[in-house]
Amino acid sequence: MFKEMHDLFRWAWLIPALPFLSFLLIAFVTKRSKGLSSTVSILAILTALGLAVAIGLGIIQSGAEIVEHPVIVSANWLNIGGLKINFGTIVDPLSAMMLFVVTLVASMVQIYSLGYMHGDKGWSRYYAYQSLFASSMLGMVIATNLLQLFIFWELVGLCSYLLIGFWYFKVSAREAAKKAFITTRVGDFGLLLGILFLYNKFGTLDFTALSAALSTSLQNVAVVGTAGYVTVMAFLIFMGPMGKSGQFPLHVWLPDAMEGPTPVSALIHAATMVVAGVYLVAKMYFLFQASPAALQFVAGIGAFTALFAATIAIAQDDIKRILAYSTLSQLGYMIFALGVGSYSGSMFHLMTHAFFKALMFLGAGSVIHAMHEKQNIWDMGGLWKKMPITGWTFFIGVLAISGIPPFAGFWSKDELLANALQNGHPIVYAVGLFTAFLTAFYMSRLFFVAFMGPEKPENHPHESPWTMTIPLIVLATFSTIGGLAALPSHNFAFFIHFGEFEPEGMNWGLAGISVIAGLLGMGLAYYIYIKKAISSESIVARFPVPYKILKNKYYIDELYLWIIHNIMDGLAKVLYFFDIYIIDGIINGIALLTRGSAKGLRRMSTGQLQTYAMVFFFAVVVIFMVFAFGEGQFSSLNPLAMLGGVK
Amino acid sequence: MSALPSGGSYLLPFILLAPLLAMFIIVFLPKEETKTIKIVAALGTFTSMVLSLYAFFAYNQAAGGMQFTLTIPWVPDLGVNLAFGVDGISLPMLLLTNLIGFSSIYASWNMEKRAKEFFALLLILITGVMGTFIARDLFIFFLFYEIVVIPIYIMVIIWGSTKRVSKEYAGMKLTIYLLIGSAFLLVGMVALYLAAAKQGHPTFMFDQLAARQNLYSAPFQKVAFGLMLFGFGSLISMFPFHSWSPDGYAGAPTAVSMIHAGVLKKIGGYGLIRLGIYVLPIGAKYWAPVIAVLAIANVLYAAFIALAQKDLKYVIGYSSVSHMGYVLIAIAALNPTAVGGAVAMMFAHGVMSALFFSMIGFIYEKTHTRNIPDLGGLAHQMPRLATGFIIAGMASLGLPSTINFISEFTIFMGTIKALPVQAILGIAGIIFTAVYTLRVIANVMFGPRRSEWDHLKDIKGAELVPLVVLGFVIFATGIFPNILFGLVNTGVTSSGLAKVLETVSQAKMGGLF
Amino acid sequence: MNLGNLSVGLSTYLLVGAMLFCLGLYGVFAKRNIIAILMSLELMLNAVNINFVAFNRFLWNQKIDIHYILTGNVAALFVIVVAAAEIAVGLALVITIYRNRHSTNVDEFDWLKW
Amino acid sequence: MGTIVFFIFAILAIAAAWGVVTSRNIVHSAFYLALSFSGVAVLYVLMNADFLAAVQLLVYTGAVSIMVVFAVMLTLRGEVSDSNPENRKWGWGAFISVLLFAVIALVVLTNPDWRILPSAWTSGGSAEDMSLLLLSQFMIPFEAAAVLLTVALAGAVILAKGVKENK
Repeated sequence: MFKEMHDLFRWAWLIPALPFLSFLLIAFVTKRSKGLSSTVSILAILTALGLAVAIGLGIIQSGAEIVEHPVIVSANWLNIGGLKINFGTIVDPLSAMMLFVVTLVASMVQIYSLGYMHGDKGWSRYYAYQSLFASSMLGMVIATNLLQLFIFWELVGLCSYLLIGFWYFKVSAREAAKKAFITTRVGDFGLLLGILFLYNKFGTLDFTALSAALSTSLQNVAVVGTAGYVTVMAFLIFMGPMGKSGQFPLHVWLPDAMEGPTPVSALIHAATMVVAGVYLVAKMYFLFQASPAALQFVAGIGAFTALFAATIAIAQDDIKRILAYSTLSQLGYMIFALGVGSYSGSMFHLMTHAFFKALMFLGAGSVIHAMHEKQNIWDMGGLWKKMPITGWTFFIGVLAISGIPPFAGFWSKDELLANALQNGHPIVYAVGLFTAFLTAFYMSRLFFVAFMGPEKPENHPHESPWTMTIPLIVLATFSTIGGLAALPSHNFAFFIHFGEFEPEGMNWGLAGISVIAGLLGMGLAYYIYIKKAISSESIVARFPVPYKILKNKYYIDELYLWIIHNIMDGLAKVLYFFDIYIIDGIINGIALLTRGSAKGLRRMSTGQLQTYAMVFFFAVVVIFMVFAFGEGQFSSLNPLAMLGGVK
Repeated sequence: MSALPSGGSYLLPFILLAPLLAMFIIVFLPKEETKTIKIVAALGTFTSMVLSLYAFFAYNQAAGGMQFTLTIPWVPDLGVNLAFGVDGISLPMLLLTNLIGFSSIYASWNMEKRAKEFFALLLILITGVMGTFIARDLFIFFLFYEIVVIPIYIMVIIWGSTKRVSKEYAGMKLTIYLLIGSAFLLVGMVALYLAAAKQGHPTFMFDQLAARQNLYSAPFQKVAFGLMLFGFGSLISMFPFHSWSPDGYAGAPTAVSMIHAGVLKKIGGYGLIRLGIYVLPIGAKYWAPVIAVLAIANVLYAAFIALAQKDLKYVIGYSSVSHMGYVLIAIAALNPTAVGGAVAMMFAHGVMSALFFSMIGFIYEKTHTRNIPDLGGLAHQMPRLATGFIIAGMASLGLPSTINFISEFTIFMGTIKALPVQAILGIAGIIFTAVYTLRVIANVMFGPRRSEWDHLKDIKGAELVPLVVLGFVIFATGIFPNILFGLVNTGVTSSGLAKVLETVSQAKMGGLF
Repeated sequence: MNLGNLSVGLSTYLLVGAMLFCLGLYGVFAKRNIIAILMSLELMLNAVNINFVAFNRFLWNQKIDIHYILTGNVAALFVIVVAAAEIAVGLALVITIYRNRHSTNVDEFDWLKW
Repeated sequence: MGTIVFFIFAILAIAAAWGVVTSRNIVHSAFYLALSFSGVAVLYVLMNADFLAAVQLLVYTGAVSIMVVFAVMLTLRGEVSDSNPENRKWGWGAFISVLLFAVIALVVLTNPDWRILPSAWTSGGSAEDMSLLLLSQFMIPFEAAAVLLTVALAGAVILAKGVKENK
């Protein structure tokens, strides 16, 4: 059984290759024909989805064997001066799960875009980028070594840059794209350093080999300082995820990234690319595991980001920005889950979050489409009746993210919160629980205001075309049932776990608490925004300062801008000044000196040939005398000797 | 082909002479026939490019060492030989020269002002640069290097453009820097020659000079390497000697900027490896800490200054200074990985900067300005040009799938062992590179449509050649790096360089710091 | 003519040559008239010729062979030839300069100064 | 006998050369020059270079001196008695010349080893020997000298005649 599956798994490279092929086709062949471009792209991603499903089924059938023995195929890619890097594919439950999630969301988003991007001038370009993104993301997922992962990691960053700036004529989009790239680049700096240090220490970048090398080196007590080294490397590696997955303080780019087309936000900035950081931490978990300090740090950053982003989300008015901060907050969940040792919980949440957050972004896109590019939730209202499919699916998303059973978010969030408490991190648990309450509150606020609020007469919303609603329905289905993967005996955690597998039952008591927190949040929102029992304006009026801080996202963007504009650009100007006035000044000074001394020496050229001849002969005599008397020996006056002849 | 019965391959002389032949044909063409002149120039460089591609793939990597060699005694009494040959280090450089040479002809396709003289000089320039890379004899190396200086000066003065500094100033600065550098080089070269002639027949051959290392005392090596460091360092725009680079590029016409930034600068790095590390390893070891510090200054200082620039060419000029810092730090690391990375980086940066300069050349040609605030939204009118510009930008900031990433990565990999602190600072440079590159892309290409540029036509036909050729090379070698690295690897390992580096690393001697 | 057994040695001839040469040199340095300078030049050439011939005459040569023994004389002959050419061209130049400047005074010629 | 002849003519040549450079009359200078040339010719004879002596007389005393005199006549302006003055820097010139002479004399007089022939050879120096040498060993320089003379002649003619502006 496993043998036949094995053959199937060897074909995993096709999954990223197909979208890449489609990218090339669109870029060089079909770019003039809009219909062909989208067809090619969607066909490629659907085929990839089919393959991913086949691999997923194969994994489920292989059972425990594949967990122990991932299928790795690799070939030499780079070889220089003792540095050997392979490229390959790894198929194990984790990568298979990611393959499935990415291909599913990507194909849904591409189908959805048929409707959403209708009539856009850059249609072919859009689909080319989409294909390139899918290809890079999938390539990253099945990477066998850190460098390969890093390469695709950067490529998804490029796609993100291109897609955020897709409407390049919008200044805001242009700036957001730039910001996204540069901010993640700061994280990548650390990641790259971490990779280099790892290679330097262990001589390999292969995940499996690295893990083995690390454990041997840790067991070897004689090697002093490994633990400290490991901590440093874990911190450096974690900088990458901080950038990519928008963890504080590198989170600033993600909300701005909403300037891209909404399907792009759904795919890249909610479901797939931003979880790459989480995925990386999971992949490198053996490293983090070896360093309690690093794990503590990861948990702390994750928990802080979760809470921090959730508080900002409460005060935002733009539908996409609320979702963006919600994404940040949920990423924080995943990160702190890894920090507290809930490996499978984090991965589980990654999957369910991909479903429901993509769903909600696409729902938001549908709303924005209907509202003719209005994004402020206070401009909306009464959409529930006009857009039933969007409304229902969005509602499912809200329930899922709020952790209401039996929707997907409940299972995953519960698992990781329970693990946090069980593994002895009560503070993280408390923060997570409170954030769950906040999440339920701001999501319900969004839903109640936009869908349930009073209708606005100036709007004429209408349900979106079927190309947009079908993906919504598909994703809503997965958001509903996706959590059930936690139930069977060979459940999610059986396949995806770290270390020894210990089956654990649901802790219904803790689950009840988090459900209550979610329901409380929804109830509060209901009271404020539907019942109007407490007016939201009065709250704002009572707490103007906190509201202003939240509204302005704790002024972090302003702080960064100030640093960039004053310190970095200021330093640049100072150095430029130094360059053109000091360094060039010295150069020009030397030139001037030369010119000046030449002016002086010029007097010596009288133009009188006789003077020249006199100087010439005088020099001859002097040189002659130097030769003759220089060494103080009269006998060296022998002319033959002087001319270099025999003595 | 590699072993003709007469005991030498004529492939390299053919590669060298093809542009020269084209130059002679151009000399005899009437000057009104600009179209014919351009076609002849393109044909000449095309022949060279195809032949060097052939050499690139026909090179026997298993055998390694110098191949396609040809040695003709020239001045036997002085030990000067017309000796040609390529190995894994010089062959990529030769190919690079030809790729850029070919593209530069097309990048100046719209040149109408004194086209005949322009293309004749350009071909001389290309020939000269090529000659430095295929020479196996120090004297010939130096000879070709001096040949290069003359056309550059004339071309900057006649076809250059005056912006922050006048083109006369730029040309003068460029030339004087190159000549001062070469003067120091000459002193070092003669000293080396005399030291090597103490035993056996006097020689200028690189391998002979390297083989006679036991003749060079440690103090001599230190002084000689210092001289060469000054000479080659000012050529590769090492930190305090870099200021010719931005001004020179800004003043020079597109083709000269391309060749200068693309390959001419690389002679500095090539020389430091071929002559510095190879022949004077102890000197290299002694100076390495200094080089490393200056290299970091290059990377960060120039990257910061690039942030403050308003002129497109200045941005790229400073960026190239910054990137050369990586080559220098790799040389300072003195290990095979880093040196291989340095060679690859020179190749990668050459292709990238040539593409950048050709795109900027088209922008300037069409809009008559290079001032970044005056430009904007050009992606609307010129999507293809924007594509080329973005490709170059992405290569510049070291995006994976471009050869630049792999080179940078290899360099970092090699340096982090030897010089961790400098390497970390150098890697920090990638952030600032990203900042200025993306700023330029955003401000020039993106943003709202500007009606004053509506009349511009996108690049088409012959103008596309640089984009296609150089873009293809960037991605082909970036996705399949072994095409390039296999060769570089042979150059570093089989040529004995690796062995030299190993001995150097074991040598117990303190550096300057 | 055979004046074979002479007691005048090489040094004497060289001193005569040196004296002529230095007189010529003084003439080149000190005279204003360009023709006088040319004449002084001829004196110097003569001094050189004396040296050539004297060395040829007195110095021991390894190969006692007519072809080598007379090399100095041949050199002197060539000097005379070149001197003749020089004086011809030189005087022609003088005349040309005189025609243009109406002067043979080198103090007035400072065209080398630019 | 030879010694006496030598000193007479050596002193004559040097004295005449002194006259050349000190005379303030350019015409006198020219005549002194011819005298000096003749003195040198005798020295050649003393050194067994008969043929050279003949050439010296013919070319220098005969041709060159006459040409110089012609040139003097063509360019003479003003008072002939003050036609050949010294310039202001003549003192410096004298100093350098004397210095040079001192140095050379020092070398010549102090040099212990000139490798002089044990016994001076007597034959050779005739026109026949010279011609043999010129037409075998030094054939190419000889021809080159011939070309040089021709070119110099043509050049002198062109220079002296002056190039007409072709208008």
